[in-house]
Amino acid sequence: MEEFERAVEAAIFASSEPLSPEEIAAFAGEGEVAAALAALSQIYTGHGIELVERGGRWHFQTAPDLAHILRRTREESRRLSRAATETLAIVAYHEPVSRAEIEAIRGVQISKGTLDVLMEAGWVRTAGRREGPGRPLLYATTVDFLTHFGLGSRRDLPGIDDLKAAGLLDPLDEAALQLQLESDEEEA
Amino acid sequence: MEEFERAVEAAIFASSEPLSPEEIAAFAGEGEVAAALAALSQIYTGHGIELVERGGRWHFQTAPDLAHILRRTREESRRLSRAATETLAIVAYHEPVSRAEIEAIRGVQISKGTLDVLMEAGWVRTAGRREGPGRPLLYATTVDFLTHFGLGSRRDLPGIDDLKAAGLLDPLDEAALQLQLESDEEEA
Amino acid sequence: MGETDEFELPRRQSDELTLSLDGWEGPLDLLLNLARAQKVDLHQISILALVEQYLAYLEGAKALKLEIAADYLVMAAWLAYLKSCLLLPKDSTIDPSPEELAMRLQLRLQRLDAMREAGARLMGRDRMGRDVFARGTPEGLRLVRKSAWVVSAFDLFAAYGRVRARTQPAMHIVARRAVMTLEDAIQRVSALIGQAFDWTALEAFLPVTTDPAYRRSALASSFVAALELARQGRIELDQGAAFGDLLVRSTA
Repeated sequence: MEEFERAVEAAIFASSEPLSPEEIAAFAGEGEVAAALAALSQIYTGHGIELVERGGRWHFQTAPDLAHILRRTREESRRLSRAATETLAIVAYHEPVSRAEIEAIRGVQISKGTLDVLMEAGWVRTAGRREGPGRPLLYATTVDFLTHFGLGSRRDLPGIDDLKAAGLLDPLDEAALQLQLESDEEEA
Repeated sequence: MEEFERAVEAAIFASSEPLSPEEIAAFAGEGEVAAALAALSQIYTGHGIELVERGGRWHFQTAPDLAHILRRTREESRRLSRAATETLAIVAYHEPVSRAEIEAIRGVQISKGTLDVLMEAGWVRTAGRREGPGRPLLYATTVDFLTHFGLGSRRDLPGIDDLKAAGLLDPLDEAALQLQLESDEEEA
Repeated sequence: MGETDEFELPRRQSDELTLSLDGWEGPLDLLLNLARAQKVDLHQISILALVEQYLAYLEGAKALKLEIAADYLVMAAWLAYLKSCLLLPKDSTIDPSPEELAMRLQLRLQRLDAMREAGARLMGRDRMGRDVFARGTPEGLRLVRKSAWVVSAFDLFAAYGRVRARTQPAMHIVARRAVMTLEDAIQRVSALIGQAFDWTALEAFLPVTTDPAYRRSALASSFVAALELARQGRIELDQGAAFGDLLVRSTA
């Protein structure tokens, strides 16, 4: 394969958008872009991916006949909210724990959806009720939780000293704290 | 090109993350994944993009020799401090390794902004605890570390065989820690 | 490797080391750089010469009246000890032997040097996102057996650290307030009442003060003290009208 063709191939591959021949030339330097594109199209014929032109711009895509294999329903992964992450951490470190205890430790109320999200994700489960006034429902983590976070057991959670050493126990400055409390409220 | 190879090629190409052979099989169906991967690697040799294995997972990437035409000068990846760079090297070459061992090799305490930065970058993870006095938390590198630095596996770490042969990667035995302990005692 | 500024080069190239301890990450780092300045393979460095260099370096820093951190001094003391052992006639009863200690030091320097080198080599590799690139627009696959919620173990631990930091018990320091205790008031009123055989306003027993808070406290305590002394039959109380002056008189 020619050097120029390699450069064109790499540029189109790495680009986050289809590229026009001018844009390709800007990356690949001196050479016959049109000829290189023709050669590459030829090379990729019969592959599982192909080089295609759409409205004067070029990009690679998977071969249409393989669409069914790839089940291309792009699942949007969502980042766990700060409130949910903190709640999960508290459950892990303090289980079994009631909702009131979680709120006491967080210093902020948790909205109803927070624990639901964690249970739906399969990381938190209910763990009976505590005998005592109000018989509060208790929460604990699941085996899936350990698996997901690569923990052999709950004893593998970093201790307070470890957190401190890793710089994770630094008090937030007031402004950041305030901001955070506000966004928590909005979330709820 | 064989149908199964096309399917493997398309699956890896379409994925937004590197895929393990098991994951590839889940998409591509019946077939010899290992053989198809070998065939594809062969086919892509000399191309502007190549098929590579990093920590057991496969992905396509641009050929390293084309870095100069593709390098994005705008966003230089965040520069790692010297302490973080050394710590990363120690974790990679000695893993799993405790904080005390990292400190013993570097001769200084780990300051904040070192391990947390490496964990935030997704290159270092906690890896359980060592059974023994104090059950220290252990650190190891991630698959993302291998991917980022273009390593097939830890065996590909530069010079690791020589260092091993020279005994420089031996677990820190009592003798090696002696100096540290003595100076600690005097300090106390 | 085109980008030398990607990481700070750990070693100074010049033979003359500038007299500043700021640049060093601890005594081992300084020792390693001094050893490097000997320009020989680390296996062949002269430990004795290295010890001399280190001690001379610290002496120089002292002469400049620089603050020298304790760990540098500890290392200096240890090296001075090692040096004296190496120079003294061999004594087979010393365990570990000075040669053994010197070897351990050398090993530590080699280990650190190896990791420093390894770090530099890692940083110089073809790195994803800088030298090599993944596909720009992957169509994406349907993620099998993968949770839609993205959160890493680091996020989790950091979250817990955050919670703990946020809810660390606050220290409350109660400011000392000037008060007159009931006991003080009883003592004071009973001492002063001995001199007052005529009806006297309670306010007359209060100490002279410019602190209104202390005056209020003294008034309240003295009032309760008066009630207590009246209960004991030691004084009489009289008040002409509601909110009028409260008068006290000794019964004796």
